Amino acid sequence: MQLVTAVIKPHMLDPVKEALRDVGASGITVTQVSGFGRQGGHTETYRGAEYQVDFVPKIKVEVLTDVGGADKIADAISRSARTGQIGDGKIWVTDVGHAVRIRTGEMGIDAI
Amino acid sequence: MQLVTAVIKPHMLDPVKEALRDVGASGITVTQVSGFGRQGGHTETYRGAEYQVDFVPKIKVEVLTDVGGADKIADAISRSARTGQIGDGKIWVTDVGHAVRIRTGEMGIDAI
Amino acid sequence: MQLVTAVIKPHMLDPVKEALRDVGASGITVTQVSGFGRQGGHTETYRGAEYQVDFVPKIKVEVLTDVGGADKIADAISRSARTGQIGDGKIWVTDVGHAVRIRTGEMGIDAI
Amino acid sequence: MKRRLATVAGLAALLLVVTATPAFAQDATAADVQIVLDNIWVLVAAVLVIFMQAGFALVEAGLTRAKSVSNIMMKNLMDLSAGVLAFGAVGFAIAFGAGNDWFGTEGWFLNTNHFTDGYFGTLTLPTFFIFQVAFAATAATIVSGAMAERTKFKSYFIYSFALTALIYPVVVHWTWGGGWLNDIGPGFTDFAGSTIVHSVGGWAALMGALVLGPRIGKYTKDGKPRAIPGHSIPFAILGVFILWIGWFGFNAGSELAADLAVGPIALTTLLAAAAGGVGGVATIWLKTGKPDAAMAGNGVLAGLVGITAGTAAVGPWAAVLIGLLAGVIVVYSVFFFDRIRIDDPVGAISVHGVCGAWGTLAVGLFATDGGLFYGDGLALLGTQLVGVVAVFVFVTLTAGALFAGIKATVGLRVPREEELAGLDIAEHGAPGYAPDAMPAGTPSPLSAAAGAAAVVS
Amino acid sequence: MKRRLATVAGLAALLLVVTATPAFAQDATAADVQIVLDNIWVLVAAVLVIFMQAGFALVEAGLTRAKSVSNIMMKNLMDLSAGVLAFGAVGFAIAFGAGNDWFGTEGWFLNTNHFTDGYFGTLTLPTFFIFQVAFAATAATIVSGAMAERTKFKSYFIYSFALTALIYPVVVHWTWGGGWLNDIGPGFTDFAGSTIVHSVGGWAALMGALVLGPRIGKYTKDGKPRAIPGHSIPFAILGVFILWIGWFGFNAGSELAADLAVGPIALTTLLAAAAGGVGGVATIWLKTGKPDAAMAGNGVLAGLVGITAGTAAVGPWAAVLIGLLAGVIVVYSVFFFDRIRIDDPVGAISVHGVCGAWGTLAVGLFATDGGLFYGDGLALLGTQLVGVVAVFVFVTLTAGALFAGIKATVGLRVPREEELAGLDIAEHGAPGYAPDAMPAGTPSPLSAAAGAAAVVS
Amino acid sequence: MKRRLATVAGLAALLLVVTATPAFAQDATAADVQIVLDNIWVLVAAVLVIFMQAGFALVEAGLTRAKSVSNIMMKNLMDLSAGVLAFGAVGFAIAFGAGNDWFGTEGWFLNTNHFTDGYFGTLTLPTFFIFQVAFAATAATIVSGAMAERTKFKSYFIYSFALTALIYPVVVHWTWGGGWLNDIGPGFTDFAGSTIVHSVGGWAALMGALVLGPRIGKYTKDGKPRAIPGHSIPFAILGVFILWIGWFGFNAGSELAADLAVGPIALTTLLAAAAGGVGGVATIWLKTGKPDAAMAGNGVLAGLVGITAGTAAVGPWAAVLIGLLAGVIVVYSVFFFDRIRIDDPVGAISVHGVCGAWGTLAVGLFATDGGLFYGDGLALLGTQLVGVVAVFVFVTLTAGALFAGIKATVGLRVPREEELAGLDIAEHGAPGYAPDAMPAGTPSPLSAAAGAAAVVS
Ligand SMILES: Nc1ncnc2c1ncn2[C@@H]1O[C@H](COP(=O)(O)OP(=O)(O)O)[C@@H](O)[C@H]1O
Ligand SMILES: Nc1ncnc2c1ncn2[C@@H]1O[C@H](COP(=O)(O)OP(=O)(O)O)[C@@H](O)[C@H]1O
Ligand SMILES: Nc1ncnc2c1ncn2[C@@H]1O[C@H](COP(=O)(O)OP(=O)(O)O)[C@@H](O)[C@H]1O
Repeated sequence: MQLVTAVIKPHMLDPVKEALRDVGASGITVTQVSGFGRQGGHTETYRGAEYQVDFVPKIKVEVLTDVGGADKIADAISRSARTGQIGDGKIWVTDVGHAVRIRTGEMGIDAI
Repeated sequence: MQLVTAVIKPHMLDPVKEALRDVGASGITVTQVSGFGRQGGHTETYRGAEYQVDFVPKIKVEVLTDVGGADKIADAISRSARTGQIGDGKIWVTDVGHAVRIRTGEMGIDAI
Repeated sequence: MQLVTAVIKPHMLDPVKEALRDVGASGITVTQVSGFGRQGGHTETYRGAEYQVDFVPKIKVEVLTDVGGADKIADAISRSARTGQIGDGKIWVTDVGHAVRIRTGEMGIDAI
Repeated sequence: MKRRLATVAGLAALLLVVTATPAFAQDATAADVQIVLDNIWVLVAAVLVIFMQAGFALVEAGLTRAKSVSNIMMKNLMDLSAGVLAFGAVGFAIAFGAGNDWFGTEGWFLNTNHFTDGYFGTLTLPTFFIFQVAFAATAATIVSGAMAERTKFKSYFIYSFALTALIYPVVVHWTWGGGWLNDIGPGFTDFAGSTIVHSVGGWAALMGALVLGPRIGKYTKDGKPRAIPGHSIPFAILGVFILWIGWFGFNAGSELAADLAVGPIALTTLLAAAAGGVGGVATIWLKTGKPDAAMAGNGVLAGLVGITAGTAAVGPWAAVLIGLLAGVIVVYSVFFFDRIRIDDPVGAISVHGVCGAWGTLAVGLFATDGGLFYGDGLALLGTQLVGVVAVFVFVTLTAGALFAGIKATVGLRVPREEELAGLDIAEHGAPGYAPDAMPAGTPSPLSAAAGAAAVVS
Repeated sequence: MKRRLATVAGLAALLLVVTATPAFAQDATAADVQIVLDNIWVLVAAVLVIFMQAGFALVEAGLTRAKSVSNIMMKNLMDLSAGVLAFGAVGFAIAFGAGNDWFGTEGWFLNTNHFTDGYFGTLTLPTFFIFQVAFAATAATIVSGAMAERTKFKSYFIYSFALTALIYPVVVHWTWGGGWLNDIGPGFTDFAGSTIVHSVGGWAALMGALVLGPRIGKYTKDGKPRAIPGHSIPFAILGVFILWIGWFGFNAGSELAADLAVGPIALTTLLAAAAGGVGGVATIWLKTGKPDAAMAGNGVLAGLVGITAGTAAVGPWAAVLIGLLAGVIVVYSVFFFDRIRIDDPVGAISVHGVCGAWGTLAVGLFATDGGLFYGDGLALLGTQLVGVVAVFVFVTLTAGALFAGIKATVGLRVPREEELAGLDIAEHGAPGYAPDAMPAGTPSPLSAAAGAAAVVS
Repeated sequence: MKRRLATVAGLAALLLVVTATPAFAQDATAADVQIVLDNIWVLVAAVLVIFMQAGFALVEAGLTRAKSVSNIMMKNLMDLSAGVLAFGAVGFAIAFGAGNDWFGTEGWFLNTNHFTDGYFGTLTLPTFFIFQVAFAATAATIVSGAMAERTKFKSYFIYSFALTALIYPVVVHWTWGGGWLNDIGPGFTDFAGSTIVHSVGGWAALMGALVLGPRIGKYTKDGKPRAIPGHSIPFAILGVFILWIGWFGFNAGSELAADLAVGPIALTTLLAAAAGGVGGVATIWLKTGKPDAAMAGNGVLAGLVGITAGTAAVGPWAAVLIGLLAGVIVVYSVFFFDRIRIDDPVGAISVHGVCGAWGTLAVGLFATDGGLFYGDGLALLGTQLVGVVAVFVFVTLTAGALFAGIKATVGLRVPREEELAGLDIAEHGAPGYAPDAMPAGTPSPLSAAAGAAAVVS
């Protein structure tokens, strides 16, 4: 099995969710994160003092899939999360040794 | 070493924590996440308009362990997080190349 | 490629960010997490009743890098996040199969 | 433009005739002005008392969890709304209409043929009603906090209607309405309602919490109470401030006239509140080592409830003592109810029920005219005790029956799933703190941030 | 010390002379005291009305998203600040100065040579101005909610200045200022401003929302409205409570004197608010199965707006009916504007515009003197209709032109990126809910927790 | 029921005798009614001033971090509670009791043998005390904001007691109490306390912030100030609204009587606040390009503090100017103190200390009777300067000694770890914003969401 992880722009979560549903992903786990990268942060001012906010809000999406499915999923995310502007984010894939569905105790590919 | 990751129901965190303590896990890292899966979301209404909330609050639990320990830990989580109802969540295990304890710089299994 | 993950004390995020910039990391993804470990929690009292808060706020830092870079990055984090007191946190490294930059579709090392 | 203002004035004069109140012309006498002043002052006081509804809502919201915050706010808004109608239609007549020693039987729907001019001294029916309905709403809303986080909204609505229309008015008739408690000994003395308003609310809260049972998770398997911290101390303390200032209307307005007695009443109110705050914080500080914010707030409120009965009957020193002791009592009372497994998230039973009783009895001790400590014996104290007990018995029985009845019919408690998830979504449709919707219109996944609001099962 | 208090008294006496008001000595007559009482009461009422600004701010903040919360609060604070200056300099003269049937032309800058003693009956110029400026600020601030989350701060500032200085005062001159609407039929009757204040605000809000267009994400591609839940129901309901008590000042203070008519006015106000709350919640409950908190709040406000015109002209039963129907109307009106793609996040158009019109017409139905249902025919109702329509036409034209003008020059709407990220950072420099800064001084990365505040693109 | 109301009236009459105030019967004279009106009005004003405590609490809470929010609320609640007792027991006698030119030496514990009828003109002792104690609490609470997020609760308690019981009363005795500042030149003029209340608080805040040192992270290693944004702008602006309306009680109530001078006082108060808001926002907007919400709020408060001294002595134009300049001054003053490394999270020193001084001096410029710009020379301005300087010297010395003494004994500042983690848990036991407890009773792990509350080390 494999785990596809993506860091995307918050307002692209909706299209990504749709795209994943379309390619048959059975589930998603989503986390609010903050990103630092080429996109850069911005400056805020409070009571006349400036300060730099380096981090930009992002959403992390994780999808567990069987080995064959990872490419399809990465591809679906890549297409649906793209705005073409800096800060669209990254996708990466890692190997997963084994998986369990807690409710039933099912293992491996059946767990997903 | 291995990393055991589990996505569980928020109110099962307490029993999972106890179970992990019992099997000797030295530490846990916990993240608030939102899940999308079989469990489905729910409909809310605000000022008369309905809207769909697809995501369900979940807790992600991560435990770093030596290779031998992963099964025991996955098993402990699986047992303690189970309610038997849809949405109990998943557990997956990934390999970890190396680990460091920041305080001391200890490496590998000593770091955990 | 590899993914370096670190769990650090919240107020060490600033120095870690600087250290990572210094060693040329192109980006970081940061998550608010809660940790349970040797450091232990603390007791709170509310309206005269005591209760135990087991979890301590932590920050998780993730950096995607090419294989060669992981050590350098782990080292930079380790040095910059260290206060020498219990609870400084952990660093671990996992292998990443492939990576994509969403904006361009670039793959592998170019994606980072 | 003067012409038009004249028109307006003419219209107003006309209206005066229409509403059958004496018109004041250039030759108004001092007595006329005094009557207007009485009415204006009591109206201003009534506005302060109505503002207390916001204070109650905030205290209750602050000391409970975010996932049911809409529910608390709604209960407070709707028991005022429904309460005004219920008390106007029925409750006011039972309380103040002519009848027997036990309840009024005339004057339904604010009937002006019954409540004729002069019935309320210098106050007009509208003035008197507005002031009194604010008190009725206070009695009702006290219960909301004790039953927080687990009661069906519909069922609360029914309870609140019944208390405002029936239970509270009966107690009022016994006392301010001229009923039997005035005939016991030197006459039961509860100037602004430590017992009549606050204990009624407090004892109803007791029965509500008892019939409902504790919130899921409030007790460990071995029965030990657990803390369930409130989600917003700033809301709670803001609520305390609002209640404090509202209480000047509550107590000083209960003079039902603008005269120089209003000042001393306001003074005892202020002193007791301050002493209650100091007493509450000192007690919890000594017991646990921490000056708990929620308990400090409870202390202030306990002091205010405590002085309410005797505010016009005791001197400044007594006010400080009554408040201080109320602050001490409320802490021990909260511990007591926690231990006997009555889960009262905001301390309403202790603040309003217990300290209301204390304040009423304290009149028997400290009243400059009739108090035990002023050498006037036990007559007044005994009378006060009779009143406290009578109201306790009446309210626990009737409110107990009411809650049991609701439980047996429409049900009182939400399903377990709903309670775990919080009442806001299931009862009212949406979370009290919605995460910012994403640009596309879907709310962000972070429901959790403001307190985990979705249905967990 | 007595000596010094005497000094102070002397100074005060001196001041009295300076400000050219009659001094009251030991031998003050009852009429003198009545004059003082009139002024004190109207000032207290004015304070209550000014407090309503906080209520509006909270309702609007609560029903919109966290990422623009500073902006809402600032708009409410600054339209009061700028409004006081604008209305004092220009608006007050247009409204109340001598002139023609359409607008005043004298009395700029609160000119005491124009507004001489007695001009406002027993009220002094300061008293009358403070009361009136609070009304002007109310009219202005109503718009803020309907235009929330997408309007440039600078542009709102310009609008608010223009409304307070020019548009609102003209409508006031037509009516309270003695203008043409007093000469139609039996005379247009709008005691405290259902139309004059609330509909002016509501119709301006309509034009603002129309010219602006809906928020990004409010409508699906196929035009169906989506819910964008507000970020804090407790803020919204606290705001409703504050508005409710403020309204006692609004309506009862509009008597412009302390007399016994104040009580009946307060009573109709209270009853209509309560009935509005019940009507609103019942309607939404029946329609969707959920007693929505925001709609309950809108219901209370609708009842209050509805009774404002007839508060001194109708009886208690009519007040209940007017409020109840306002509560029903507001729900359907909100649905209506949602459907026709006018995005009003807080329901300002429905509450103030529509229910203001309803309340004004209701006078023609229920006025005990002149109302259709009291057998007095259609004359008053017709007059009310003329007033409602005239104000609608005038405000939509002038406010429409104003917003179109602003749009064409400085622009009305923030850029898309800014709207997505929320207005607080781009317009005001910092988020309304800043995450706790880390010890090192850098704010924590969790900007997202309190509502995703950074620039997304 | 009439029978019973009679009973109540009898009781009240009795009480009137007991409290030794003249009873008003049917034959009350106009002078009697005026006396009652004086007392009622000043009591209502006092309630408004006490409400300001909620305003201060909210402004301070909003402009600081979530992790110490309970602490701020508690400080504000407890300095009122303790302050009432301290001022009643000791402070009031020092301030208003007979004595010498420097302080009072009689009338401890509100001794009615000393403060006999007529001592305070037409006001009764309770009325006068309640009004004055609200001022004392204001002076005390100003300091809370400047010392926020790093002061031990216990130590704040001690300070607050000392200021209310000793330091503030001495300054009051010098002025309102009849002391030496009345004998300088034409007499020091500070109608409602720009210097006497606000500067006393502001200069004490200065010494507190100085002795404490800045918050961890407020300055970079090279000494540059960093912004530490407040956690809730809506709280802060709500606080400003509450303070604004409370100030009508503060200034207009300081007339200490109900007369026609109250209107002009309220008018200058309103105008200065509005102008202060506009001045503050314009200044920060021009300087940084952003209309900062917190600074707008500070501007309004600066305008209010500025007008407080001259509210009864200057005309409307002067009020606008004084407010506008206060709005400008406060921005530059905040920058100044930031630069000289005095960390005042809420701007209390600038708003109350600096603008209090400005307002007091402005009387010397703008007073219609005695002001430099009215051709009356420098005598009054000089006197005002003497007062400003005298109070500055006295307060900085005594408050400085007080804080140094506390620091040397019980300690003033919390340990570094506690400050990093926030004061709420370590000082008060629990976070101000607790995450919703999980069903099992354990709070959720997300302490972080509302601002990282656990002990980091
Ligand atoms: N090396 C990296 N490791 C982990 N996360 C990264 C890395 N580089 C970028 N990211 C994440 O991806 C987000 C977008 O990256 P950024 O460089 O801003 O733009 P782009 O994706 O267009 O190259 C960042 O905000 C960060 O969350
Ligand atoms: N393929 C997946 N990838 C990542 N997370 C998943 C996946 N499937 C499920 N999850 C996570 O597990 C949670 C529970 O899954 P769900 O399908 O609802 O029930 P069950 O675990 O009983 O099968 C989801 O809310 C989601 O967080
Ligand atoms: N076995 C583990 N698995 C996952 N996370 C861990 C593990 N042990 C520790 N952590 C994380 O690291 C943090 C610090 O660990 P702790 O044992 O308290 O101190 P130290 O890092 O000094 O050994 C914990 O709060 C937790 O978030």
